[in-house]
Amino acid sequence: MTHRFAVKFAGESGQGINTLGEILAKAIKNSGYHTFAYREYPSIIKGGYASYQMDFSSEELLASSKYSNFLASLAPEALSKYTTLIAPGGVIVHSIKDFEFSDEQLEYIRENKIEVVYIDTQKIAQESDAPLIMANVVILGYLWKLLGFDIKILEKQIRNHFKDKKNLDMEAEIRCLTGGYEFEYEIKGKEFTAKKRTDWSKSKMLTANQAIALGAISAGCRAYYAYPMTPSTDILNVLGSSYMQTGMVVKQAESEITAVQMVMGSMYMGTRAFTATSGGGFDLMSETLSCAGMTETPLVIVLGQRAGSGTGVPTWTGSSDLNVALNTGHGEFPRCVLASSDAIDSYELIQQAFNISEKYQIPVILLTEKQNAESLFNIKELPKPIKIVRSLKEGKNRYEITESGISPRWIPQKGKKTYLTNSDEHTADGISTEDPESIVQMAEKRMRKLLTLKKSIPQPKYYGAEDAKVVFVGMGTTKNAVLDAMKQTEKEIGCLHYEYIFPLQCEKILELSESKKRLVLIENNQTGELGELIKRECSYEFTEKLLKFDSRPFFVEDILDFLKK
Amino acid sequence: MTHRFAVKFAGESGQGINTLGEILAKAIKNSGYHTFAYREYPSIIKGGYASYQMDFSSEELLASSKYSNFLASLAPEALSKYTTLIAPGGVIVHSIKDFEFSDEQLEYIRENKIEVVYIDTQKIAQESDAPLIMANVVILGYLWKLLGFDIKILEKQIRNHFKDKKNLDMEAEIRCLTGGYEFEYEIKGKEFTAKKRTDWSKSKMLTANQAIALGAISAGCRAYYAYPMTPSTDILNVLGSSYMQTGMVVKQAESEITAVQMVMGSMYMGTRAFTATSGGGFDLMSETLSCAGMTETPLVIVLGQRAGSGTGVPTWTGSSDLNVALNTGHGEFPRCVLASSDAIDSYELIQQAFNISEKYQIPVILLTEKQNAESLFNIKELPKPIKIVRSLKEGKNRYEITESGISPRWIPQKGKKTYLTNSDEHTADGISTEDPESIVQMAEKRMRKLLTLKKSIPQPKYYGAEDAKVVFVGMGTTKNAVLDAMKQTEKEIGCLHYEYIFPLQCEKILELSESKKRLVLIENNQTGELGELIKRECSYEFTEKLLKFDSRPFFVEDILDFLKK
Amino acid sequence: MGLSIENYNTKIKNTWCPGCGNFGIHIGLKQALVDLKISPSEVVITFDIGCNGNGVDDIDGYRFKGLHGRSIALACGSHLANRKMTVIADIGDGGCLHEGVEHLIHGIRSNYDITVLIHNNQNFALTTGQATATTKEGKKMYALPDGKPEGDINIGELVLSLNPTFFARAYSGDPKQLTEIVKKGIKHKGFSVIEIMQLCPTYNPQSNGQWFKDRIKETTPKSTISEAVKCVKDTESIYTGVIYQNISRVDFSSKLENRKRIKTELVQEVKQGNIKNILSKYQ
Amino acid sequence: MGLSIENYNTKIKNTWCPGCGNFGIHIGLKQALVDLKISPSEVVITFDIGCNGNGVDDIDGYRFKGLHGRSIALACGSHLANRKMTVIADIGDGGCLHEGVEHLIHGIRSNYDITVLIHNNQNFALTTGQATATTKEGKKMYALPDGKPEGDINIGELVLSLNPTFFARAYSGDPKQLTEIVKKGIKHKGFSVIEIMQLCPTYNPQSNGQWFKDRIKETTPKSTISEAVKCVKDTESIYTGVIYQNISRVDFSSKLENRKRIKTELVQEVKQGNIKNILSKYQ
Ligand SMILES: Cc1ncc(C[n+]2csc(CCOP(=O)(O)OP(=O)(O)O)c2C)c(N)n1
Ligand SMILES: Cc1ncc(C[n+]2csc(CCOP(=O)(O)OP(=O)(O)O)c2C)c(N)n1
Ligand code: SF4
Ligand code: SF4
Ligand SMILES: [Mg+2]
Ligand SMILES: [Mg+2]
Repeated sequence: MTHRFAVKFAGESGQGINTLGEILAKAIKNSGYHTFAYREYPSIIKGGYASYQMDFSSEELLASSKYSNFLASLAPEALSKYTTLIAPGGVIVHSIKDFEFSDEQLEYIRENKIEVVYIDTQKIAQESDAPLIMANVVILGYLWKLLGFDIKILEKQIRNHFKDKKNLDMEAEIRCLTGGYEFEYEIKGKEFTAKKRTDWSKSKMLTANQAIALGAISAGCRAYYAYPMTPSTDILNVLGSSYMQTGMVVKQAESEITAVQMVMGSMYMGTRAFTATSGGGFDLMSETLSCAGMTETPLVIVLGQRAGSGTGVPTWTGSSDLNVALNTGHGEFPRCVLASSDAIDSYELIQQAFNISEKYQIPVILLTEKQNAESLFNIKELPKPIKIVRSLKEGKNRYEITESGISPRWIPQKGKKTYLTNSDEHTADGISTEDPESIVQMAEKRMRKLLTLKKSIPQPKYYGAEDAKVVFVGMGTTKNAVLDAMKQTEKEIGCLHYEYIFPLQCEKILELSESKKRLVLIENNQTGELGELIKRECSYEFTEKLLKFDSRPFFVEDILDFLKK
Repeated sequence: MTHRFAVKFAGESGQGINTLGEILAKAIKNSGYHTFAYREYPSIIKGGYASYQMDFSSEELLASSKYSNFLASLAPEALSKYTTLIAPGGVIVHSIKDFEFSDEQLEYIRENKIEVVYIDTQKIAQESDAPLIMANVVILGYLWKLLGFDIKILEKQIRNHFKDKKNLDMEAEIRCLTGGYEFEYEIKGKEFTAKKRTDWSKSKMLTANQAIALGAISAGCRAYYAYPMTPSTDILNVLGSSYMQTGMVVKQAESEITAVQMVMGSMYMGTRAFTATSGGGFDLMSETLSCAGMTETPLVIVLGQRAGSGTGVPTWTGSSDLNVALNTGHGEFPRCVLASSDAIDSYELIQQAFNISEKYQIPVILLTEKQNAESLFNIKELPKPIKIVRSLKEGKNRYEITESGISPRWIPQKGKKTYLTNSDEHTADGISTEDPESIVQMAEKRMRKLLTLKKSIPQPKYYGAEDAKVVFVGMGTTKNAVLDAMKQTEKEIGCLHYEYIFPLQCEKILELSESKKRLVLIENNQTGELGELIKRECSYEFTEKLLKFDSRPFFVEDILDFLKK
Repeated sequence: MGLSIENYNTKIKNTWCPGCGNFGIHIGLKQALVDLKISPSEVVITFDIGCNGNGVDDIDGYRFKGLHGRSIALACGSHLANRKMTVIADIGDGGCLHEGVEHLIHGIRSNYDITVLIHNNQNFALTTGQATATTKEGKKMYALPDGKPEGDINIGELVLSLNPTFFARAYSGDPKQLTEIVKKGIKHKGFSVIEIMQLCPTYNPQSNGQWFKDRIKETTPKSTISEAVKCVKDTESIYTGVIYQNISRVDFSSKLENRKRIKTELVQEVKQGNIKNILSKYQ
Repeated sequence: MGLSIENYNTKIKNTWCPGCGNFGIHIGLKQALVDLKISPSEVVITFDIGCNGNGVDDIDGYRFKGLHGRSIALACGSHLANRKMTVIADIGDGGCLHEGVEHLIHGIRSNYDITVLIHNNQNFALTTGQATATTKEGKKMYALPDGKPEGDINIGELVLSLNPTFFARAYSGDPKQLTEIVKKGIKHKGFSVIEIMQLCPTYNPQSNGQWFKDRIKETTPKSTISEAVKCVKDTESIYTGVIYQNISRVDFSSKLENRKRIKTELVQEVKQGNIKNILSKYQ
């Protein structure tokens, strides 16, 4: 069983939890351990409770454990919230003067033999004659000491991170770090001494949002139009801040409707463009999705799911927008739905989305979730970029009726044949029609694209032992907790993981359903939306479902506990 | 077998086909025959081809026959379009000077022994010293003669229809009518002599749009907010032009988003309000639908479906927006979907929609189609209004967790307890929450409303012989063609008709599926969306499907032809 | 009655950053309602999504936190249902000028009798500081390393171009003046637009207290729209106070012929309507 | 090249009512393109949904008939993808001021180099004559037996309140003048808004040829926005011609620092991008 360790760095929104958390994660990675880092934060700018938890090990890790070994907290609310989520034998380090644990928390600490260390970070900052606002770095130093890691690695990471920050007294920061590292409260035996990965410091840590932005650049995408909305906002940031190197047009639009219309306009003209949003913004894009379906104009939308309907739980995770991705946009037209789970498939699937969207001239929706959009995945390398396939072709009629359903598409260009792209139903030449036969012919032609597309859709990937008795079936980030759980249990478990959600391939599911294996649907929503799709497409109905919809992701323990039942 | 007859009055948009067609339909009704009238018109203001077809009989009629017995045409394009849709032994009457039929049309006329009568309506108008623009009424008079009906009935209808029209020379109109009636070209033996219904002139003829507007008034609805969109625009007209009698606030909003937000605001405050739109407008309302779901605010939306995605075929029919009605709006929340088929159930279901929406505090979507929204149904009387049930109740917490899932809802009022209605996930007091247990508790509470609602949802209605071998299963206007077909065939056919679509009742379907009967799914769309819902909810999969998606409704012949196969 | 600010305070911990202008806006708003002797159960406040919307925990009354950009439309529907309630639409500069600008424009055109408070902190704050139409052109913001490449929208100019009946400017740093302005807005029988220059130390530190103090000048209502336009176009100083008011135009619901003789509100009229005479048309 | 109006005519039967102003608008537009020696394959026209949108069958070029209210947003995305093409957004008064007013407003703010033709026939014509914001207040229209109960929007005032770089008014009854105005709009390097007073004999018979003839007066460009505002606010006469132009402000894409040294268009740049140096940030 893999030895894994989890450190949670917590405090209030506005205390630099995000920045210091990222630094800590990368420093742990650079210390030779595969690291996964998961953020929790409130839907406010200052206050509430926020945290960054690093799970690390010699082996690959893709999910968080529910209970962390160390908890370092800069603020009272975070400390009380997370105390009862510490593993037995864990350590609490906090910097809150005369903090009082509740009875229930004290009881938990006692029962689980948790050590509590109070560290007056402000005093140490003063002693290291550094400004008080740098006090939070002190606790990082002490944590590093507990872990028994090389302080130079963390120091290097801090210097690297703030190297472009003007008017920052770097040496004062380092003095605080060392102050914490040398804090005299010795706790032995908590070091993490698993085998280090060789030259793992060259490995990368990036979120699905960042991987999608990079994948779009690899796919030759030249424009990004978006309206900010958690959890997809950071894609605007990555593409905006790198716009000088890429030359991309990065435009914050005045609404989601404007953003997706500008994407459709740019794709219609023959460049590559996309947008990203969350559930509420995607609802506003649905009419345009239907228009792209009817006009067979390529369209790529990233739907970063978050918990709940309405405004919901804006900064927490969930995967309850599959039905919307599959069905939104009035009328019947072909679409493709993909779902990524980590950084690697996010990087690849956005490129596939562009190729599919241009080849089949259909809207493609790539589903992500707050859980992968905003978590740091540790990867050795990004895979090689996927060959750009544009499938541009001149022809007689832009909407020629063909067997494959794909009509010739050439981009508007001086000297080329003009054509009419028409959101009214139309004949091969694009002219509006009300003639029944033409309407049926064109509707059937468009739908044939789904059959053609399905031929090139890969089967879901099977992970785990062939002879596994229990096979979890899911999409998105659920695979990550299952794969991590495989390394923490003797039990033989398998995971059938869908990246290509629609059109849906059924062979593997039906094969497994005939075997004696226990198939368990695993979804981060309340109604088992993927299960409904599988029932519809493959006539297989799950008898066992592991559904979680409390706005938290699946933790490794959730899988292990389920297996125990 | 019922003896039915069909007269099609056709011409160009802008030639008064709609007005004269309605007059003709009501005059036929007043002549003692049950009449169904169906409009076809182009998505332009002038030109193209338009028609109004009246099917009438001594028995009840709810659908059109594909082939009309008479065709009267004022314009060339309509004449050529509809010539090959005339029943054998039919009559063409037209007023197009030296019109030339194509060879194919001439061949059809010859083969089917169709009489062609050219009538110089302008000459007759001049002879009756009436202005040329009244020429179109001449053809009505001649048609009436062919039918052998009492001219006084048609005259009365014309006088009644234009009684409030200022500066109209009524006597000139009547002289044109009589001129046509006395047109010397005698055709005997085409009269319609079926048994007349006694005092049928008191019966009503109204569209589903009009019935919905009346039903809303009966349901105590006090505000209507809408953005014009075919085929629902006429609801704005009915409520706007009767606003003095009803005292309703009727407001044309600047967009569908504004319209549905104003409905949610008015329902939140405790009055009754609704909006109506078509597919594209409904897409724009989806984010608000999700907000109403999360905040448990009553909401009623009429979705007047039309053919196609995008702008589609705007003035033609289809029923391909069920998936959107069931799934639009991100996240998971309970909703109710109803679908009306004619004037009676439209009048009733809008009242049910208000009661369900207020009782269960959920969004309710009432689906109509261009086919019932804009066709004239002949009914003896509107049923008695349904008792208004508001389910208002004071309580401690507006979002109290209850077994039934229904929390107390009292309307904002001076002196009453204030409360917070919050589109963020919230606890019983409405305050935003990020706490996992509260999130699960509230999500489960909301969904329990579906179970409670399902208990009061009626089973689908079964029409036709108990021992029918073939049973059509459908929703919306498909029932009308099946019921009419029952009267035209010896074969025993049944129809299982759903008005309450979601939550879906399965008992009857499962019962029928166990019987030896051939179950045939009948839908006016391409992918059999109701069939997919039945598969999902009842685990029953149709092997036979009659799907029509050419933007035309099911004609009686479509059912009869299917039965012959 | 003994109404006081206390009646409007809630027990919920506030979540704004220290020094945020939203504190001042709520103090001013609560005082206005207290001065007008309006109790919480007579007030309906619709909230947008943003830091302004997180104010929903901070003030009592019937509150509806709806969707981003839609609080004005939600308020209009609420108002028409029950004109006895004081209806206030609270919205950020992002929600008001970007996502939901159509509602501001047509709200002015229809002249519904509600009060709109625009928290103009010159950025999308809650989504961590993106530029809005009121962010100065050229200013470096989120994902704009070389500054905002587009022009700005002057809220006053936009509003005044639509023949409004009430436009005022207030400042979150001057709750007293804000109270007086909000009182006039509420008493105004029509669509009252109040642009509130709001401090946002986190994402708009440049426009701090001093910055505003140097620029804010109180002014008096202008008699014509063109004078009011001159006043709002001034780039040196920021004029606050009621800048334009037209009391000659009647509010929307008073213009409805069919409501003129009806004394009740829509919320009191949900009874089975008579369709007999309308039905006769369909014979 | 020998470009002529013929090159822009199509074989498709036109569907407008006899006497509709759309005929004049298309004649003027085609002539403008011919005069500028722009061939159909160099033109992209986005159409809205309405009678104006049904013009898609009447003129050649790369045409995209999209959704109601969205032709401006569609045109902006098309323009940025290939600035070598002449991009025109065609839209009705309903689509432009109601469903899609946000696109007009932010198009002006961003100053994209496209030309917007607003067919102002003062009603929603294709849905059979409902009132729009440009229908006179009080006028009886569809479902408004006692007249429109709301105020109007003066397109000129709204546009001029947003610091536009080009606003002109034309008249469908004067295709010659329309041609000259459209040519100036297309040559203008920025967001050119052209409001075209359009005859609609079917639903707006009152504003017929004579009505316009009595009111239309040609004018010359004003040097300041406030003068231009005075000109458009005039209720007696309808001033036509280029009313305001500002050539000092650069169009959106020319302001983009990262595009200044790039000669190609986005449509020519779809090649695998280099992420090596960006990726280093994630180590
Ligand atoms: C449809 C939709 N799009 C985007 C968002 C994300 N969002 C939440 S708050 C916010 C910005 C708010 O800015 P502003 O309206 O100025 O309010 P402030 O935070 O500055 O008070 C955005 C874009 C959303 N909630 N809904
Ligand atoms: C989302 C949506 N809402 C409503 C409609 C219905 N619709 C079609 S044309 C039209 C009015 C067009 O008026 P305008 O934009 O002024 O153009 P005109 O017909 O006057 O040329 C409307 C409301 C639609 N097609 N899409
Ligand atoms: S980010 Fe700005 S607006 Fe938001 S709470 Fe902080 S100071 Fe106030
Ligand atoms: S209704 Fe008006 S705008 Fe439409 S085609 Fe006829 S005249 Fe032209
Ligand atoms: Mg803001
Ligand atoms: Mg118009």
